[in-house]
Amino acid sequence: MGVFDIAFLVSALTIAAPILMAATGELISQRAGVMNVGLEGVLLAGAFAGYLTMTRVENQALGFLGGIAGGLLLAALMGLLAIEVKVDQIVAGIAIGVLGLGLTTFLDQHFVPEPQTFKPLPRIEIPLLSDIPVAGPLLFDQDLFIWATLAVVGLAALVMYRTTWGINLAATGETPVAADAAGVSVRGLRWSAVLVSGALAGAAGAYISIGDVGVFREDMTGGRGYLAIAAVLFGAWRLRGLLAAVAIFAVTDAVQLRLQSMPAVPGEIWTAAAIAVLAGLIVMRRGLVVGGAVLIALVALAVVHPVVSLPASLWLAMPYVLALVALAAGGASRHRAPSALTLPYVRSEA
Amino acid sequence: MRTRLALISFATAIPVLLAGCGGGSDEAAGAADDSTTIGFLAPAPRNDGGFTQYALAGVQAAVDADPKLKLTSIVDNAAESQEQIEGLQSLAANNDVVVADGAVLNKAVAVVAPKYPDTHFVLIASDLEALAPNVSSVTVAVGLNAMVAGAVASNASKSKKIGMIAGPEVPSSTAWYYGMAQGAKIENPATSVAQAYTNDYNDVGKAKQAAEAMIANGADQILSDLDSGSEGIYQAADAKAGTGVYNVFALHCDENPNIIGSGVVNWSDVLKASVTEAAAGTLKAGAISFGLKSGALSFQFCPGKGTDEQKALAEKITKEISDGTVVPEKGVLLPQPSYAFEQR
Amino acid sequence: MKAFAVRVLTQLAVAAATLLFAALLLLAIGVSPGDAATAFWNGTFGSPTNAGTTLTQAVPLFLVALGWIVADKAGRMHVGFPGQVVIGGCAAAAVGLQCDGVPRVLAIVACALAGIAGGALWAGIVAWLWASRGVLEIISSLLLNLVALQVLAWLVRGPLQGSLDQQPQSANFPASTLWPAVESVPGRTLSYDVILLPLLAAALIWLFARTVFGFELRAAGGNLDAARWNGINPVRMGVSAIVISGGLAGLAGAALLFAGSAPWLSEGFEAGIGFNGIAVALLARNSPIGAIVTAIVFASLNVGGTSLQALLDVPSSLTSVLQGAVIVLVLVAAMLLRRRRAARRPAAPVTTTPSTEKELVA
Amino acid sequence: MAADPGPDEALRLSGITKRFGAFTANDRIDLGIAWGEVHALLGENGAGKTTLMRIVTGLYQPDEGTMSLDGTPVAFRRPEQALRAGIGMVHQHFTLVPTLTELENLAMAPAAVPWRNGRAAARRRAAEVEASTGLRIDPDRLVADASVGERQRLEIVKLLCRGARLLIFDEPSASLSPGEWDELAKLMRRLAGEGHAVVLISHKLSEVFSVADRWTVLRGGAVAGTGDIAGTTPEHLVELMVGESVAPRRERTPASPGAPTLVIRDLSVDRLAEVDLTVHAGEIVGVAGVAGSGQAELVEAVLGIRPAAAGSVELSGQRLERRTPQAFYAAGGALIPEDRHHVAVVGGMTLGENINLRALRQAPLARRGRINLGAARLRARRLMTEYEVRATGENQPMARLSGGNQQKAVLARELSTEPSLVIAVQPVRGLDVRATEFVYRRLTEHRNRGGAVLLISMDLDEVIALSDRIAVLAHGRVRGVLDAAEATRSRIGALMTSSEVRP
Repeated sequence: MGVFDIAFLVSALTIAAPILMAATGELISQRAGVMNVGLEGVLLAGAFAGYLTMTRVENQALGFLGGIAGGLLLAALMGLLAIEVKVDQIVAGIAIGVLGLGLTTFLDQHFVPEPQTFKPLPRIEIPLLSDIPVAGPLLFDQDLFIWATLAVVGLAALVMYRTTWGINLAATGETPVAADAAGVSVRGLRWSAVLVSGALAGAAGAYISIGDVGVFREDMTGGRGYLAIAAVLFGAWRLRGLLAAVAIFAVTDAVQLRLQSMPAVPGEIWTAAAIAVLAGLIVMRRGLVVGGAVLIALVALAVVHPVVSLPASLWLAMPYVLALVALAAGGASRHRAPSALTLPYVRSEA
Repeated sequence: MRTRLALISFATAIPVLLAGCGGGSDEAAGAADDSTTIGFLAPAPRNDGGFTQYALAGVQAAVDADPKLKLTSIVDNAAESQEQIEGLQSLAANNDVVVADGAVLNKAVAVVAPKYPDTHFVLIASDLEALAPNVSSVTVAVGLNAMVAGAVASNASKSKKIGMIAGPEVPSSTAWYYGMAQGAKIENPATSVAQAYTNDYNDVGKAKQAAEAMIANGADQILSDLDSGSEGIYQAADAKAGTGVYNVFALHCDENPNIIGSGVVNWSDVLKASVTEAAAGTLKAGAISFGLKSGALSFQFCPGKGTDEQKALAEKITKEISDGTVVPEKGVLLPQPSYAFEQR
Repeated sequence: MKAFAVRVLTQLAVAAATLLFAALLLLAIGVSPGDAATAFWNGTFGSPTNAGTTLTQAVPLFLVALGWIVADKAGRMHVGFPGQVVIGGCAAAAVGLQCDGVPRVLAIVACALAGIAGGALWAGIVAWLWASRGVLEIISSLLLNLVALQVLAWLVRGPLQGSLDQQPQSANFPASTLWPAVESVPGRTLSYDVILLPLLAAALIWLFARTVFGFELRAAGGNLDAARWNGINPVRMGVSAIVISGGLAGLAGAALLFAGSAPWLSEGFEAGIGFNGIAVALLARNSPIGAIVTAIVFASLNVGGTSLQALLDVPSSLTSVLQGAVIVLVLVAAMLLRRRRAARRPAAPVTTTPSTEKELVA
Repeated sequence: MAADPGPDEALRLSGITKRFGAFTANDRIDLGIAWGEVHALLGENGAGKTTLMRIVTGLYQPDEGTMSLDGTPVAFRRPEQALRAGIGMVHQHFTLVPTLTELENLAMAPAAVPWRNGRAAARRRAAEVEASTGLRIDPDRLVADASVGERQRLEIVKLLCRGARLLIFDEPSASLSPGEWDELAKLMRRLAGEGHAVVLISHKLSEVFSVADRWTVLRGGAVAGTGDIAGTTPEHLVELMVGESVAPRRERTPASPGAPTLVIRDLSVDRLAEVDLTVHAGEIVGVAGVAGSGQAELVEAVLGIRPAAAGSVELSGQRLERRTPQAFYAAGGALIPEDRHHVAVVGGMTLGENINLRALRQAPLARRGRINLGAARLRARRLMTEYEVRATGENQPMARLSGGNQQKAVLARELSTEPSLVIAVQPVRGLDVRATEFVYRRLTEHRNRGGAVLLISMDLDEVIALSDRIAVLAHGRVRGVLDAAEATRSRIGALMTSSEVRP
């Protein structure tokens, strides 16, 4: 099967899970009107707090709880700055990012001078089901966090789109005056959204450290927080868009890792890209000229199948370039930020 | 406007206040007795479980061995050139010997060293740029070790596909790849060698995914030119029976049962020797490369690992490289300076 | 008079809190706060050499801050400064490396212009996506930052690779391209580009207050629809603002490379000034004059942090904790002061418009 | 002083005082409102109506005085408490979330736990409200897609669903067409008939007299008078509001139309179809029609904001080929737009900059891209005096000015350039009596000086009172053009509802 085999899909899923978990939290927070650009710092806080807990009690459940607590702590600081003191959210976010990196590194050197390694989360093989070809290993031989991520996303969808709380949340980020007039506490809702995002980012961070690999290294989140924010924005503040964005990032990342260890770009990559562009054109029905030209070029490449290898940085840039192309092709109407995003709410103006 | 002024005055107040609180403290460099002080600067974190940590351990060993040596300051995480220059300058102004741990520091050392002629700089890199009477660049020819590792891995591979995973794509990493490729070719011309870069010596997750990808592509022997990132490769190997893992710099046999061996570099000895000589003023300016002959490099198997055939193969190739029968190809050795080069 | 006293007291309280926090952290790792303060002062302003370094490092931060101010006045909130700094620096480096033997003035101008052009071009993508495809500038600029980093990674390994030992670095720039420095400062650490601080601040103030272009820019930023209904083309204004801000960031990239003491291109030369520049502008409340001071404070935090490490073995992580804490505390102080002022003002008939709300956060 | 509303008293305010610093917004106000009545609260802008209503709805706490509801003393510290007690307010700026559906706006509720879905309950309550009041909403439509009238209806339904018994309407007609107002008036009467209490805040005396039972006038933060509608006259109320008797509107001088200034031929834009319209120098042409008949399209097409599908526009003899706002203003056009906040003023800039928004960008105030600040300041000050804009200075931020003063500043900007054509859309929306009178006077003066005015309004009285000729717009077409002499409410109304095209 070459590039696109089961291991590839599993790998994409593993890359996607923590980003998706953190991005879902950020989405909830942004829908309430609070943008935390320091998500990277919150992830790190979760990663370190989880690891620190593990070095003390060596229990993965407690480790994850510790991670969640760490995420909550930094998120609470963000909430304090954004909701109570009402400072500029972007600067506050930058500060949170700097603090997250500095604090975790400092505390790591201070409290855990000798790096320790733990067993990562075990994969849970569901008997019989995991023997199904393709779907088996993909779906029924994963660690618990993958399942938890799916559950959280499903739950988030239910809560955001099927409950009164979800309505209140959307109103708080869009027209806080209206929420306030309806007796909904803008402050309370923003706090809970920020804390939820902190808890989810904390859990995602804990997965990056103790869940996936069982160690902690400074700055080990490697920009996943920024990817999560990009996914929220790219996904047009909708859960569906978010899933699509994370899928793009994870799949291209997995492809990129795979291709690096191949001598040349295999033909199926061009075929797959052509199919993706075709699908995009059919869904969006826009950008036909440019899209068509790209499509023809890709088909030609798939047929000719030249022996080329591209520099690693080009592959590393691929997810973002693809996201940009998708945005440009998608056009204006598809994304609109919550009107009150990053705006503090001051009641007397109502 | 008023708030703005207030803010400005407040902001300016910080450094003033900070300065005001000080005073009455003696200078750090005031301990000017007959001891030799050492400063250490690295672009990576000091506990990276690899390159930096080993070098630091080497410096510490030198300090422990000689009571007159003192390690005063460590500046780590100096990722940016400007910061590196400032760090080197601060260290050079207050120390007799400055260890610059990493090839990316070459240009920064070239800028700073001429300004501090009384300080001796030990640059851990095979350097061509920082030529100055007070700079010695010290390195090891890891590519030679890689040739042995490549031959062993090729022999151990059932699929005849082996691979190397490194952090950023820099000469010291590509040397491992080229060495492995040459060594594998000697053992079996059919063996192919793959390379992958995670761009980060310490990103465990990325390393794990890269290794998983490599294994999925058929590779069953993987060399990890990573620091703490190696953990990810162990885990990928755990998931696929029969995958052999090779480390660099040191033996990590107890970290994972899949580890076959390591291209060991005796950093401690290299650093200890360099620092001690530098402190004594006997370290020559120019470039010094430690090779297989000096004992600084060796391929070592983990206890109970490696077949007799592989062990014999390793010995044979080590000998052939040392006596010049096998000539390293392009990329295996780091570029050599045309001046004051010493092979140990 | 009483209000003034309160303000001073608030400032002192925040400064004291920052110092207390710093002192506690330092004590926790066994470093005397007094020594630290001395080391910090010596490393930043204690000698002409170090003061020169600090001031020179403030310039790129300040340029990025100005870029933010221009874009923000036009109502365009993009965060693409890291990418524009990187691409501007790459373009300047590409030109600079070819300038061996070119007369000094010409070479310097060429490099600066290349930096501006590079940054403006990269920002131009953001502007184009916004103007013709309706892509929010904050999204596209965020993604382009990540792309720019990979472009840099590729350049220093490929076309611009020029380090003799194959490191991902360019060759050193020819001496003729380096920006002149004040000779009387030992170590020539004070680059003449510090005159950009007052010069550009004044130019920007003049632009906004005294020119039709600046006026139209502010109008488009204040209320896009009102500007359009009054014959101002807000798209043109938005595009111009984004491109100008990109040009300023690109110039910052060139300044990082040609005015500092590290005259070569390497990965990570951007060193976070793209985002820190935004923080500088926001803490200075979008005032160009305020940005000068804030940029110097930020630069001193960086430079002082390195000297704390080198002299007292304070870990780098601690200095970034201190940086974060300073930002947080200054933010809180600014907000408290503003709120006091708002509380003292008698309530005027308030009409809520989106622009007043924006004013509050800006 | 306050008339006793009797045993059915709903809300009683006694001695309510509210100060902001040295400024007293409400000064010992006594007011009683009864169940089953429509109570009109009148006063000029700044008379203290808004502050008083904010106290009643719990946004502000009074410095002195007490409130009682149904005879029990109450004190609201938060809006939620007032709402729970049954007091709800329909704001001028609706408190709806445009990105949600109407049903979701109803379902929004405090203290919701993340596992409860209030949509079904909201649907049920909406059905109950519909059954009792006949108010119908479209539950699954996005609020963004609803018209202004529909949004207002939703706002009322929302309050009723939450159990509001005392409803306060803050200038509800400001955004409504006459037809929609008539419906709202009927609804207010019906609500009162069912025992609710209704408070109507309004500037328009015709509305007050058509719907209210009792009235209270505020002036300068204090109660100037209160009583039954039956026992008063509009003149008396105006006197109480303004504090002096306002000179009756001057007699209209007959128009002396000159050459055609604005000639619109065959203009088709979106739902606007084949509009022919000519405005001559020295006349005011009114465009009457219910909201959404194509007025916005007409203005935006002439200005060049909205591209037209077909047709031509000629201004001062120049044919506007590529229509842009720049070309419109260059040809001598001026515009007083309907939506001040969004398209006329830049709230974050100063008053002076707003007055000079266009003049500042060309000679004589600017030469070669540079602005002459001194001259700009002088011009702004001169116009502030001339147009009676009350502010602390030309550097006061526009957003801090009252609505009336903002409109005067816009008027100053648009009329000071001596344009050949002024397009005025709902120019007195939200203004008090005195400011309204000022705007009418200025427009009439402009006409008398030989300028052309295109007055677009949904207020029939306004159109009839000011216009020399009246074009009736319905469903995107001009249904007829009447002379002022032959224009009556009924004739215009007939044209508005007609479906055939008349020449």
